[in-house]
Order: sequence, then C-alpha cells, then structure tokens
Amino acid sequence: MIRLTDEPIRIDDLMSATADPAAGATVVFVGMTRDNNEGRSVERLEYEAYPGMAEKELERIAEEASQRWPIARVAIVHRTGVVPIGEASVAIAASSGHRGDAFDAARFTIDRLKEVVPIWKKEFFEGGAVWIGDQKGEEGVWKNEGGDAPSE
Amino acid sequence: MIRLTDEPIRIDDLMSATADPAAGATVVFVGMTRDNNEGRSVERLEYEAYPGMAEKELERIAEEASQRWPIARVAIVHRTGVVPIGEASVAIAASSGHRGDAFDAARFTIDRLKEVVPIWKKEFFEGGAVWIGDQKGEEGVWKNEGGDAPSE
Amino acid sequence: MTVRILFFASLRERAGRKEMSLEVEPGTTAATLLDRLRRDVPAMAGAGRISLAVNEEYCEPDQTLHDGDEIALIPPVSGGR
Amino acid sequence: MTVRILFFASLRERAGRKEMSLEVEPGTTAATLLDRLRRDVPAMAGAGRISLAVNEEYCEPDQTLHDGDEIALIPPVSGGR
Repeated sequence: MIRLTDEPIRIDDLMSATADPAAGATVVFVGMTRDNNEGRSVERLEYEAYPGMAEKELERIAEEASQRWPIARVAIVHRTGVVPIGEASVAIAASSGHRGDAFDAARFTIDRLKEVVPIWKKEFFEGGAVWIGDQKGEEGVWKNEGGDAPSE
Repeated sequence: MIRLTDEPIRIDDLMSATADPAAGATVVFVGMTRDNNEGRSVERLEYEAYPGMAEKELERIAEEASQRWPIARVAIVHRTGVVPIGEASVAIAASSGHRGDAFDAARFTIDRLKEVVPIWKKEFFEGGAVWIGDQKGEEGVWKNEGGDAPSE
Repeated sequence: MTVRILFFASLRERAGRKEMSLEVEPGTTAATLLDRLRRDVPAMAGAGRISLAVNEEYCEPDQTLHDGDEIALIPPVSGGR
Repeated sequence: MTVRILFFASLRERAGRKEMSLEVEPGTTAATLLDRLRRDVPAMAGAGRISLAVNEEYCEPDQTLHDGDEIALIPPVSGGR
C-alpha cells in the first residue's frame, strides 16, 4: 500500500496491508506534528505534495527496501494538507520474518522518504509560518550551486 | 502502559498510550505468530507468563529505556495463552521528539524483553509441540552450569 | 518548443501560481533552464537550492529538454529528524 | 523453614503442577536449592538451563533464602529473533 491522502492516517490500515502469515515482526514508524520545533511553539503543519512524482518515489523506495531486506510487505501513507498537533503526517510499516530486518527496512524507508520524496512541510508557529528546509542550505538531490541566495 | 492480556492486542491502544504533543515520532514493534519456524509448519503459539514478575520486569525495561533515550512514553503489551497465526503476541511503542531515539528505544525494549521477561512460548507444529528455548543451551540470566542435561 | 513549469511550496506561494508555460530553444538543458528561471522569474529571486524533475523524475543538470516536458522546480523536501 | 517453589512452562508440564512447598535448612542458598531440586524432583530430570527468581526478582546463586520465600524456576524465556 502506497498512498497519499488528505484524511487522518489509520495505523490499522497499514497493519492490514502488511499482514502476512510468514511475517513474525512488523515495525511501524509514525511521524506526527509536535508542538515545538527549534524553540518555536508550533500550531500546525501543512504538507504539500507533487502527487504523481511523490507516489512514484514512494513506490521506488518500497521496492528498494524489498530488495535490500527479506521483508514480506511495506506500506507507506503520507498525509497532505493541514496536520494538527498529535496527528500523523506519515506512517510506514514493514513486516518480515524476523525483527531485525523489519526494523532496518522501516528505518531505511523513512530516512529515504525524507530525502527524496517531493513533499513539503510548512510550519505555522506562534507569530509566523515557514517552509521547512527553505532557508537552510540543505542538500537537494541536484542543486544549482550558482543560484544560492541569502536566506530570507 | 504495561500490560499482560489474554485478549487480542490492539495497536491503537498503544498509539493512544504513547501519544504526547511533544512527540514527533512513534515507533511500534509488533511480534506475531508466523506460520513457520526452523522448517516446521507452525499451527499456533501458546504463551505462559509468571505474571507478577513479568510485569515488574516490563516496568523495569520501560524505565531503563526512558533513562537511556529522551523518549516521551513507552507502552508494552504482551499477550498470554493461545496466539493464532498472524495475530500479535507482543507490541511495543516508543514515542519521542525525533525518530532516531524512538527507533533505538523500541529496538532496545523488544531485545531486552526477549532476554529477561519470564514469558514462555510453546510452539504447536504439524506433528508435535515444543517449548521454545527449552532444548537449546541458551543463556539464562543465571544458569546452574553443573545441572545441564542432554537435550530431550 | 514549449515546456510546462510547476511551482511548489515556497516557490508556488512566491509565484502566486502553480504552473506556467515557457518557450525554450531546442537543445536547452535542465541547468540552462534553471539559470534562466532564476534570472527572469521574480518568484525565483531569493530561492535557495532547487532540484529539477522532468516528467516526474529527478534529472541531471545536463539533461536535454523536449517539447511538452513537465518540469518541476523542487525546493528542499520536508526532511526533519 | 518453608519455601514455595513455582514451576512454569516445560517444568510445570513435567511436574504436573504449578507449585510445591519445600522444607529447607536455614542458610540454604539459591544454588543449593536448585541442586537439590535437580536431584530430588523427577520433573527436573532432563531440564536444561534454569534461572531462579526469589520473590519475583532474579537472584544470584549465593543468595540466602528465607522462610516464606517464593522461588520461581525459570527455564529459558521465549527469546526469538
């Protein structure tokens, strides 16, 4: 199951999607909006995706995880739009025969997702809002070095 | 939430128990009965606990995880009695500000649980049944070296 | 030839729109296009690192564009620990 | 003095019961008790590695037992990868 949704994420859906009689372990990662970030009091997050490409990239990550670890199934759901405090923006589940592989595959999947999947996060905090990653010199997959501009 | 139960484990209960507005990440580990083990076709597992001590040991592991990582909350639920294929025997959730700590704390918690918590697993397979760990020379927390007997 | 440019996140907000069409010379590469956009499109002023995707795939700087390509300007993705 | 012995899992099945009471000398240690049980209790024949807990806490071999102690015989726990 690879899905973008603007509805609340239900963890049970990921458990069902990764269920397999040969699986002895499932690791689920859930990323949620927390009430603070870098000293700011966060009010909510808002996610924007490039839908077609985001889904392709998620499929690719799931495929890569399946090749690197003997995992039974992988599920990834990412929410878009407003995500209030305490609610999930992303959830990943990986099931496997043994727990080591499930942990490693889940960790790989979320780390890779955060690097390459075209989904952006806008943080609304007390007194303002900011697109996360926008001001930092973070590494893109490909960056135009000459075009760097000062932070706004 | 630290709990032994003979009812099916509901992952949503662990998500609720570890919810925290300051948590940006929750990692859930679910251990399930799989349909095979060491080449045997497994029919079901049955878990037996030393209830009072098992709960104490689970509390101790949760406490140790909380001291080692900046985690918000930990929940551990272990099922006892018959656990059919595909159903969860144990579930652990750890929530934290950031995902690295949540992954590490969840991994530590399940690894430690498997080492020290007095809960035993009997595997019913095609043609027989066996208490897991009973025949192997596995390391106990304290073992009486002189008393080892041949495998049965 | 014509390509379609997609704006997301901060770029979309600055541009005040989600996309635009652009006439480019045959043989134009992704890098050349990005340089031109940084120079000519007001929304790109002050933009930091940007990756490009062509037809929903990340591309190399020297990739040549074709008529009808969908070019997405990709600011740093959400990241986070 | 009297202690209570708890059997679990394979030991419980072999013993055909969950617990028994045992008279022991004052000063008996956990290790001494385990040796005696291995020698005298038929259910313990053929049992592999066993840890002991006294009053719901794992104990050291040289721990001295007291009247009324609850001694659990702990076969290897469920483990698994």
